[in-house]
Formats: sequence, C-alpha cells, structure tokens
Amino acid sequence: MPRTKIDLPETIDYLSILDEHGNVDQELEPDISESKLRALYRSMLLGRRFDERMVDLQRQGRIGTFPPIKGQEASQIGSIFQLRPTDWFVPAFRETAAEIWRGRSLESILLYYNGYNEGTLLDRDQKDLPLAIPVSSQILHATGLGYAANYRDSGEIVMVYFGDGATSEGDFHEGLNCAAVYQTPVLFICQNNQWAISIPVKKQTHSQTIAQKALAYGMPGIQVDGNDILAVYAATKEAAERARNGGGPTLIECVTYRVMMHTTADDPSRYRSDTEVESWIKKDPLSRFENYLIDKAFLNDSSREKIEQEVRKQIQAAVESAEKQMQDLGAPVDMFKHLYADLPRQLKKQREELRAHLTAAEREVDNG
Amino acid sequence: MPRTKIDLPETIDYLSILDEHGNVDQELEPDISESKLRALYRSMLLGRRFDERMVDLQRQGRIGTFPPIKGQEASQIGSIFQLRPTDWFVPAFRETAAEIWRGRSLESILLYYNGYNEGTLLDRDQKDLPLAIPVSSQILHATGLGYAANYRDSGEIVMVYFGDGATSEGDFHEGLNCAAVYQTPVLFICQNNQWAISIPVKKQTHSQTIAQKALAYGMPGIQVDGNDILAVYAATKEAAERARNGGGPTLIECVTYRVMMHTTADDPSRYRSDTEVESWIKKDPLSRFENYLIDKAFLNDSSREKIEQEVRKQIQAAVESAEKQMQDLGAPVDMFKHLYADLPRQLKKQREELRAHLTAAEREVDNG
Amino acid sequence: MAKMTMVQALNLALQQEMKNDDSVVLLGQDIGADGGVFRVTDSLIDTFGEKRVIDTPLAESAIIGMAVGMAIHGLKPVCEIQFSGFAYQSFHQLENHAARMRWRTQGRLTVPMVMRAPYGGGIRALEHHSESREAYWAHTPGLKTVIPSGPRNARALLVAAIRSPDPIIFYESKALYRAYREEVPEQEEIMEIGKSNIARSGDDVTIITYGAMLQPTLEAADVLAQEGINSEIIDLLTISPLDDSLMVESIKKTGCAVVVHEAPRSFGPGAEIVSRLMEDAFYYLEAPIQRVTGYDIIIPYFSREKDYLPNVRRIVLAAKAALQKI
Amino acid sequence: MAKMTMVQALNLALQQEMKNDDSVVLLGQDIGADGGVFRVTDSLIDTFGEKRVIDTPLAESAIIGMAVGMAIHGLKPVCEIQFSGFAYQSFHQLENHAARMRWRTQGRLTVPMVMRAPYGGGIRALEHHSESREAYWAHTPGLKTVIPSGPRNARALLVAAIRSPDPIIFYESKALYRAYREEVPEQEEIMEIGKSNIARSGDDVTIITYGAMLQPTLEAADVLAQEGINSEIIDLLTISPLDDSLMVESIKKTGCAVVVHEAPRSFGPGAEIVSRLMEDAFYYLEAPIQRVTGYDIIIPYFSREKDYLPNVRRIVLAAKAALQKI
Ligand SMILES: Cc1ncc(C[n+]2csc(CCOP(=O)(O)OP(=O)(O)O)c2C)c(N)n1
Ligand SMILES: Cc1ncc(C[n+]2csc(CCOP(=O)(O)OP(=O)(O)O)c2C)c(N)n1
Ligand SMILES: [Mg+2]
Ligand SMILES: [Mg+2]
Repeated sequence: MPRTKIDLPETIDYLSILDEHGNVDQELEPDISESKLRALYRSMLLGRRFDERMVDLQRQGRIGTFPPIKGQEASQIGSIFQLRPTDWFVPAFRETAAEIWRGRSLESILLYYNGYNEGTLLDRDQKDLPLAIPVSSQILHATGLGYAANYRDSGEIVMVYFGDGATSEGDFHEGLNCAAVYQTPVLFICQNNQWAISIPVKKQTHSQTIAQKALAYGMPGIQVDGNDILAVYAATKEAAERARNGGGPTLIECVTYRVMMHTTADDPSRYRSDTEVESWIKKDPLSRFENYLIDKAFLNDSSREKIEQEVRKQIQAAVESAEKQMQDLGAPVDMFKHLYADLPRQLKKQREELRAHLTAAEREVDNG
Repeated sequence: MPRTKIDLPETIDYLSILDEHGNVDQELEPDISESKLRALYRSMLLGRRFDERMVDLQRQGRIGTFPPIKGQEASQIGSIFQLRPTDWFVPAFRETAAEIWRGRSLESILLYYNGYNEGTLLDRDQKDLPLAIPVSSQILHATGLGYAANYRDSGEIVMVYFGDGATSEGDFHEGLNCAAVYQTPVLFICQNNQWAISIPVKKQTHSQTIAQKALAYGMPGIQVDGNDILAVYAATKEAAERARNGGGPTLIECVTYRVMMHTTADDPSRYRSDTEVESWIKKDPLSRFENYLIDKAFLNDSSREKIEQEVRKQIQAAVESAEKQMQDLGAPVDMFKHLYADLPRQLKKQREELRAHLTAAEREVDNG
Repeated sequence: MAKMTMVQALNLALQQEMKNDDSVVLLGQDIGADGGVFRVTDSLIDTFGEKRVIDTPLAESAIIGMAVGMAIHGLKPVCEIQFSGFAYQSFHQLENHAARMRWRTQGRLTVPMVMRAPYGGGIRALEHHSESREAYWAHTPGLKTVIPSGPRNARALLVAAIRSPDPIIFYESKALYRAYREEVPEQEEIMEIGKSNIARSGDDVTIITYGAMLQPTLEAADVLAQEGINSEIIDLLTISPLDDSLMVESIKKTGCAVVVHEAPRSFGPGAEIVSRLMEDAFYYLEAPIQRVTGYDIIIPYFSREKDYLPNVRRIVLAAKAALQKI
Repeated sequence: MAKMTMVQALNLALQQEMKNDDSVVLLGQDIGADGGVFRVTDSLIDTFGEKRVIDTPLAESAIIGMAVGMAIHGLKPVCEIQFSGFAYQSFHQLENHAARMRWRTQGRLTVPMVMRAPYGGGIRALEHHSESREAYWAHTPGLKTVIPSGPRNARALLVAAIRSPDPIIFYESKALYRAYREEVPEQEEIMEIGKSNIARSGDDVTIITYGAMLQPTLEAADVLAQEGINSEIIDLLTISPLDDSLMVESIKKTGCAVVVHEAPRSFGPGAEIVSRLMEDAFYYLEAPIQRVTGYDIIIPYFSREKDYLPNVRRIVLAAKAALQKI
C-alpha cells in the first residue's frame, strides 16, 4: 500500500555494432550476404553523391531550396532495407537516400526541387507517400496505413521517418499513442540528427533520449547508433519482425548528425561550431561501413572506384535528362490538374480565365 | 558498446496512505492540523452536495448541461489545497470543487450553466483561468503562465487539471514537453477517472499508467490513489515544494472514478456496468476521509451534521440568489461586450442593428 | 418509406453504405458503444464490430490524420468530429493533407474521406458547441463542403459524400437532428454534391440559405406570402463548390436577394454568394443584396443565442429591404 | 532616417518595443541565435537574452498556447510562426483561446499577443510555404488581422500590434521582406490598426488591395495612367476589422472597383470587400466589381507560381473591365 516503485515492462536499450573505426562487435554482427552488403553500400554512396550534386546545383541556381542528408545515409538505408515493395514507406523530407532505394527516380527529385508538381509522380503502385514538409504530420498517416493493413490482414508493415524536432509536435504524440492502442504494424524511425534547424535536441526536449518516449505509449523503444548501418539494420529487423508477427509498433531512435546546413537556405555558422561538426564527421557512416567491407574483403580500391563511377554516371544522366524534361514541362494551366477527381465548374472557368490571359499575353509579346 | 540498457534517472512511484476503509499508513501520514483537515472535509462535502444539487436542477430544467464531479472530491481538494492565492489555477471543466475552494461563487457557477456569459466573472485579481472545454487546450496556458512566473521571478506556481482522455491530445504532449524544457513551476494534475465519456482509459492509451508518460519529458511523475485525500495532499505538497524551489514541473496522476454520467446529457448505461460503478463507490473518497476524521476524533455525528446543514444552507441561498440575479440579466445586446477592448465600428453597427430589431420586435408584441 | 429524424436518416446512410462496401469504416470519439453523443452511429458497432466502428482516443488530429492514411490505403473513412468547434485541432491535417494528397501525387494517391461534424446553435449547448464556421473549409482548395437541410437530403448527401473520390466536409445541424421527421425511402437515394435545390419557387425575391436556416427561411416565406410577396428559396446543400447558376437564374427573375446563414457575417459564406451574384447578375440586381447572418462575435452562451441567430422576423425584414419595401 | 528593408524595419520595431517595455517577449522556432529564418529577429537574443527571445521546441500549438498563458500573466508575447502555412497546428489555440479569453472572462483576463507569420508567394519556396489564407483569421471573431505593404508601415503597424490590447494576426509578405528599401525614421512611429490608406489618388477606378499585391497594383496604375485612366488605390493594411468607409467614399467618386489579393478567390477577403461595397455603395456602382486573385487551387510549386499570382496585366485588364472599357 505505501509508496512503491511501479515496474514498467519495457526498458530502453542502446545498440551499437560497428564502431567509428569500422570495428565490429562480432557477437552482435548481423548475418547479411555479401551481395546485400554491397547493395547497401552502393545505395549509401548514391545517396551521398546525389546529395552533394544537389547542393552544387542549388549553388548554381539550377534547383531551388534543398535539404541535404549527408551523414544520415546509414540511418536511412539500414532501416529502409527491411521494407518490402508491398510495405508502406512514409518519409518526412530528408530521406532522399531512402526514397531512391524505394525506386523514386533521381529525375523526379530534380523536378520536385525545381518547382514542378510533376516531380511528385511515382509509379502508380508504389506504396510510398510523398515527402511531407509539415513536420510530424506524416506520422499519423503511417498509423492510419497500419490500421488499414491490420484491417485488411495484408501482412504489410509501415515505416515512417521523422526528425528529433518532430518529436515535439502534437502529431508525434497522437500518432504513437494511437499506434500502440491499435497495435498497428508501424516502425517509427526517428533520425535524431541533433538539430532542428538551429535548435539542438537538448532544447527540444528535456528527456535524456528520444527512445524513452516510447514508454509513454507502452511501446518498445530502442536507441541505436544511427551512423552504424549494422545497428540500424539489426534494430529495424527485430522491430519489423515483431510488427509482421502482430507485435505492434516500435520507436527506433537513430542517433546521427546533420553534417550540412538545414537546407541550402540555411547558414549553420550562426548557431553551431565547426568543432562540433568535425567531431561528427569522424563518425561518418559511409567511411565506417567502407572500412568494414574492406576488412571483410567485400570491397577494395578498384571495386570501390567502379561503384563510384557508376553512381556518378547515373547522377549525371539523371541531371541531363531532368533538365531536358523541364524544357517541355510547365504549361501553367496544368496547375489546375489533380486537385479534384473532376474539376468543378467554377475552377474550369478560372482555368479558362488563366488560359485566355496567357494567350493574350503571348500575343502581346509577339506583337512587340 | 553492445546492446546496453539505458538507465533513466526517473522512476514512477505509486502512493497511497488512507485505504478504502479509512485505515492510515502511519509512516506516510502527513502532518495536517485539525482545523485544516476540517476545512478540507468541509470543501469536499460542499463539492459533493453542490454537485448533487446541480444534477437535480438540471433534471428540473433549471440549468443546462452540467458535468458532475462526484467521486473526484479528494483529487481536487487534496491538490488545490497546496495552491496559494498568489498561485495560478488552470482548470479543465470538471473541477467544481476546486473552483469553489479558490473562491468562485456558487452563483457564478449557476449562471454559467444557465447560459449566461456573466457566469464567468470572478474577482479581478483572482489568479484563476476560466474553465476550458476544448480538452487539453488549457495545459499550454499553464506552461505559459509558469514561464511568465519564472521570467518575473514571482515565486508563483501553477496547477493545471485535466482528465485521462486529455492525455491523448497533442496539447498535453506539447505542454509537458515545453514545461520540462523551460523547467516551469507547473503541477500537471491528471484526474484519471477511468473514462472519457464512453472511452475507458485502456482504449485511450496502451501505457500501464498515465504517470509514466512523464518519462517522455524527463519530468518526475507519480501515481497516487486519487480517492485518498492524504495521498493526493502528500504528492502535491512534494511537487509544489519542488516547483517553488526551482525544481520544475511534475506530473501527478490521481487514480479516481467518475461515479456519475459524463454530463447530464450522457447515459453511461450504454457503455459501462453498474457493478463497475458500485465497486468504485466502495472506494468513495468522502466517506473514507470521514472515517479517518472520526477515528481521529476530529469529527463526530453532531459536528458532521452541523457542517452538513451549513453546506446545504449555503447552496440553497446561492440557488435563490442566482435565480434572482437571472431575472435582471440577459440583455441581448450585452453579447457584444468584452470581445475587443474597443468595439470596432462594424460591430457597433451590428449591435445597433440588433438593438433596433429587439425594440421593433417588442413594439410589435406590445401592439399585439 | 419510414418517417425519420435526421439522426435516423444519417444512421441509415451509414448502415447501408457499410453493408454495401467493406471499405467504409467509421472513426471518432464515442461512436461505438455510445453510438456518438448524438446517436448518429447508434448500434452500428453491434452490426459491424469495433474494427469498422472505431472508437478513437481523444485526439482530433489523430482522427483526421489516421483517416488520411486509411484512405490512401483504399478504405473510405467517415470521421466524426464530436462538435465542429473541435475540428480546429485537425485543421492542418485537413488543409495540408486531406485536401492536397491527390494533387501532391498527381492523382496517384487519393483521400476519399468524409469529416462529419455537428455544427450550429439552437440547442442550449455549452460554449464551443454552437459555432458555424463552414467558411474556413469553403475557402480551402481541395475540399468540398456539404450541409444538408433535412432528413431526406442528409441521407442522400451522406451517401454521395461517402462515395465521393474527394474529401468532404459534412456539417450536420444539431438543431435539425431531431427537429422533425421526414419520409426517407429504404431504398438507396443519392444526391449530387455541388447542386443546389429550389426549396420554394417564387418571383419577387430570392432567398439563399442552407442547413438549419432553411426552416426560419421557409417560415419567413409564409409570412411574406401573406403580404403578397413570393419568395424563391434556394437551399444550397453544397457550400463549396458553390452552385451559382441556380441563384443567378433566380435573380434574373426576381432582381433582388437575401442571404441567410448562422455564421458570422464578415468574411462569411454570404460574402461569396454576394460576390458571385455581383459578378454574374449585376445588371439584374435592383437593390443591394441583404445579409441576414450571425453577428461578428462569438455566439453567446445559450441564454442569449436565440437573439444571435437569424430568425423569421429578420429574414422578413431583409426581404422587404431587398424589395425596397421599407 | 535610414533606408531599410521590411525585415530591418520589423527588427527595429521589435528592438524598440523590447527596450521600452520588458513585458515584450518573443517566442518561436529559430528566432534566437539564428535570428529567424528570415532574420527578422536578427541579433535580438544578443541584446535581450534567451529569456526574452525564446527559441521554442518545434510545436506551433505550444507557441500560441504558451503565449496565451504568458499574456494572461501580463507579458506581451510576440510569436513567430515560421511560415503562415504552419499556423494551422495552432488554429484551436487561436480560435478557442486567444480570440476569446477577454470575452470568456468578461474582460478580466486579456491576451495582448501578436502572431507574426510570413505569408504569400513569389520567392520560389517549397510547398506549404507560399499560401495566403488571411481569410481564416479575418472570419474569426476576437482577432484582428493586419498586413503591411512596405517597410515603413510594417514597422509602425507592428508597434501598434504589440501595444494592442487585443490579439493580432500579423502577416508579413515574404516577397516584400527584401524587395526594396524605404526611409524608416529612428524615432517611434505608430499607425492605427483598422485604418486603410490611399496609396494613390484618382477618380476613374478604385483598386483595393493589401500586402504584396500593392506593388503590382501600383505598377498597373502607371500603365493605366498612360492610357489616361486615373486609379485610386486603397491599401487596406488591416484586413479585419475592415475599414470600409474609405472604399465607400472612393466608389462614390469612381463608380467602379477592382479587388486584388493573392488568396484564393472563393470565400476570400475580396468577397467581403465586394459585399461591403454592395451594402454601402450599391447605387454608386456602375459595373460589377472585379476580383483579381489567386485561383481556387493550391498555389502551385514555384515553377508555375508567377502565373498563379495576380500580375500587372491582370490588374490592368480588370480595371478596364470595371470601367466597361473592354
Ligand atoms: C509544422 C512545421 N513547422 C515548422 C516547419 C519548418 N521546419 C522545417 S524543417 C524544421 C526542422 C525539422 O527538424 P527535425 O524534425 O529534427 O528534422 P531535420 O530537419 O533535422 O531532418 C522546421 C522547423 C515545418 N516544415 N513544419
Ligand atoms: C478538443 C475536444 N474534443 C472533444 C471534446 C468533447 N469532450 C468533452 S469532455 C470529453 C471527454 C474528456 O475526458 P477526460 O479528459 O478523461 O475528462 P473527464 O470528462 O473524464 O473529466 C470529450 C471527448 C472536447 N470538449 N474538446
Ligand atoms: Mg533534426
Ligand atoms: Mg476521464
């Protein structure tokens, strides 16, 4: 009867397998085939190089504002790997590597960041939501998808991504709470990259970890080294299996770092030190994984270089193809497309109004 | 480096001092003077009797919809007791006993539930917010008040009430998260009365307790027997002292029960069993406390009856006075009062429009 | 045919659509065992079970946000927001996602969902329970806003809303829920969204209204008729997209108009109606269009609400003013 | 006097008000070290410290909800919502509380707060960053909605907003933030909320606009002038409560009008302006009022946004249509 400690069934673990230098904890090392490891590596590299290219393109005025992912490749590729094509992928806005893994074309990404609505087009049957800019809002969609998957008994699982900042929004709370109540098969992947624009995670929340927030929902939670692709892989695998077996949702915190600016419109020198950034660059997920693969003799200088060349070529081709596509795109009246299944009469009138304006304006230009 | 359990600094305790039968755990028994104990008792009884009267009045069509508090008197009076007049009180909508303790007149409550805006009027300098119907929304106001109290170094603390259902809303999450980040002196009092209208708490959240949700914010949390006024008192006292000493916020879950319908418009027989209700009536906070006071010889049949009579007289006088006041209230044009500091021109026009209508309509009636 | 209240008619629509299509699911607060605080979902949980009649935690953003996800998956969620005054907690889910998903995916993912919510005054409710703010949704591209005016059209429009490929805001007048009964056929009946209705024909003055305000408007027309004034009453049914053709035709006949709604006047639905008539019927207008509306204040607590809401007298006077008879 | 961009002018207003009154505090995302994503709060944290320039967690409802509590306590919080498209997360705090606290307490507790938010298109931003939905707030009783059109009035109006005893929605056009510089006096300058301004006098046609649309409207007036048409331009500055007297007077002179805004047309601010003119100047109107607005769709991604936004050509044509010259 008196003051007693309540025993909570869940505990929060921390998982790390591959350290900064590429040393592996062999007891925990997951069993992944060489070809899969190489696929993972290639995707991380593609994510990295494409990201760098996007920043360059933005600097050259060839695309608009872009949010780089550099440093977060392991968090993304290590987790998305668990997802089958029949499963659902719900990104935030900084999951370029994961989006590419899922099959989004580099061209569509280029179109999107060039301000073309056409850049959101994916394959019809792709079970991927478009990226979500309103922070945290996508989390509830994942819960709803998970509910529907259970309802249809489809065996699908859902993976939703969000940042450390996103955990402060009401939608994070409502999404995780409902997912636990309905035991939906959702993996909540928090890429804790330490910053939400200029706000460090310690100003975002007073809790020691993000993972422990799972306790509020009676949900398993785990914190992993998000720059360690093997740890991300292992934690996600466990959670995905649990979800597939009716064990409900899991919160996975990937501790990583946003090495670049928030977006190309941001100047991080206003709010954080170079030393901090450098300390994290030492923990780079890509070189760490590279060392691991080299140690395992799954990679050497020449095979590495070969992948590097392939990736660069792929990116270059995409940039050229996208820039070509853009020349034919952009008919302004297309802005009326896809808002409703059938365009209401008033909107048809407005579309004609726009069309008339454009034609007349063109005529005026033609006439000098 | 491998998989390790993360040690969280906070644990969640459960506190109970006075059991169902009025037996006290003497080691934990708080030291409260006889006169204070009597004041607590009188307030609980007033809360109980006023509540019963309100339900009767509603049944007689003399007031509108009303949310009864029966069974929650200990949660309210045991906690609000810690608040000084200089502290801030932020109610939800089922804190009638606490509101009365703070000085809200029974008349104003009667006016409010009779649909008079005048029923929200309190003393000018009372540091009480009006009740909040949008569930959970008031929690953020408490965090903001706490911030301001810190900013002004005023030494004030803030006590905010909400239900178990409220913990599912985004505002609960945002309010507690921000309170912990800014270490505001706020006591978050959850009256977990097991139901949110027809939704039992186990459908509200998958977590074992509400108290453990504090872990998500790195905030102390405690669960108490909310029908045990001594436990509520002790837990709130500890948290209030911590808050006053700069120790920041606390989440206190009072486990109690909504014995009556959600509001007088609700029919609980649709969703819960009488046996459940009866089992909780056995845990009644008022009779339990009564037994304790009788055991301590602070109360006997005749003193009990005297308080009972006083309370009933007070209520009767208030009902009469409120019904008298209402006869003079209700000038429709008063609906334009208090929306803005100065009524904008357009609204003055609309007020005149209404006035003209009313005068003309009256004239028409007078002319038959 | 059975005589039904609007609550029963809505219940019938839900029941039949759920029977026809297992992708129709309901979600909201207290819609299960309790049957919804107004009983619109009464006993549906007994027929369809708790997987299809989903009691949710107390979280409006969750209701709408989950529905978005469910709809993307192929379900047809019908959400109940307990009172329209609590829909704001989900405003961002409606504006950012429900309204945009089709557009944001070039038609690939769609959100065929309905948000049902009781709106409006007149039932002596507590504060935050009597607002009429349909203009928020009407101004939001990507949504459609429907407000029935009686049991029969409520049923037929709810069926249309559930089958609509686009997200629908469906406001139900609490004052009408049990106001009267109407014959509602057992067999399926469906009305097209986006079409208004002539509730009464006349050629002296056009009165445009919707929802709960249809009743006092009809009464006002009776009063006016006694003075020899024939009103044509247009019942909008869909607020957005606005079916302006019917009203334009009416004005061509009458030359004057009154708009009636409970919502606050300024920046309210009436303003758009006035503007459409200005644009398409200006040269037929003989006098300024009158707006009979709620005032630009918060609807007062219930002891005063009847003086806030438009009533027969105000409508009659406005019609006469429109006719330049006063 | 120094020449300032609107960003600098707003910064000056904040700085001076904070210096004058220690109850003025700022809160929002990234307003501290970062100085706000548009730098409106640049370096204020250095002067006033982090207790007064409060970086908040990423939670809009929290920003507004905490501000309500702070304002009740006697502070004068100035909230920055990073983009107006993210204000919806706080819609209920604004509608349920900020707008109602004075009314709900019979004047006992007041909420003298400001919600600043960048709005509108034209800067090639990502989606959700270019909306213009001021009509939501204008339709909400208890709020006032202010939209400045240049550096000098932005500063003077922000000062007025901060000192206002009522909650103010203060929309700042991103397109204007750095569009041009204007002389802004160092000494205090304050403009009354609720008053419009004649930005250009003329007697042929009245053009009513506000915010970013003032610029193309002024240019359109130049074009029209070349054809001998004199426009009178009314810069609203306050959207709600609407200062209709100035426009009514103008119509009496010109007999015709155009309304220009970026917001979607239907149920937009222009509808209320048209209705007010209908009500108070009908007999002076010689032709229907024209609305030049955003279309009733979501503003497209930036490659197409310039064709969505009203431009000089559309305004010129509308003015001629209003004058029945085409
Ligand atoms: C609801 C909402 N508020 C504000 C913003 C502006 N914003 C965009 S990203 C961002 C920070 C996000 O931080 P985090 O969740 O940690 O993700 P990260 O950027 O680090 O990937 C902010 C404040 C937004 N997009 N949505
Ligand atoms: C935002 C919001 N949603 C819904 C409602 C309707 N409603 C009023 S009280 C209530 C249940 C509240 O449950 P809880 O928080 O446990 O408090 P209790 O009623 O048990 O005191 C609901 C759903 C509301 N008032 N506000
Ligand atoms: Mg982050
Ligand atoms: Mg409860």
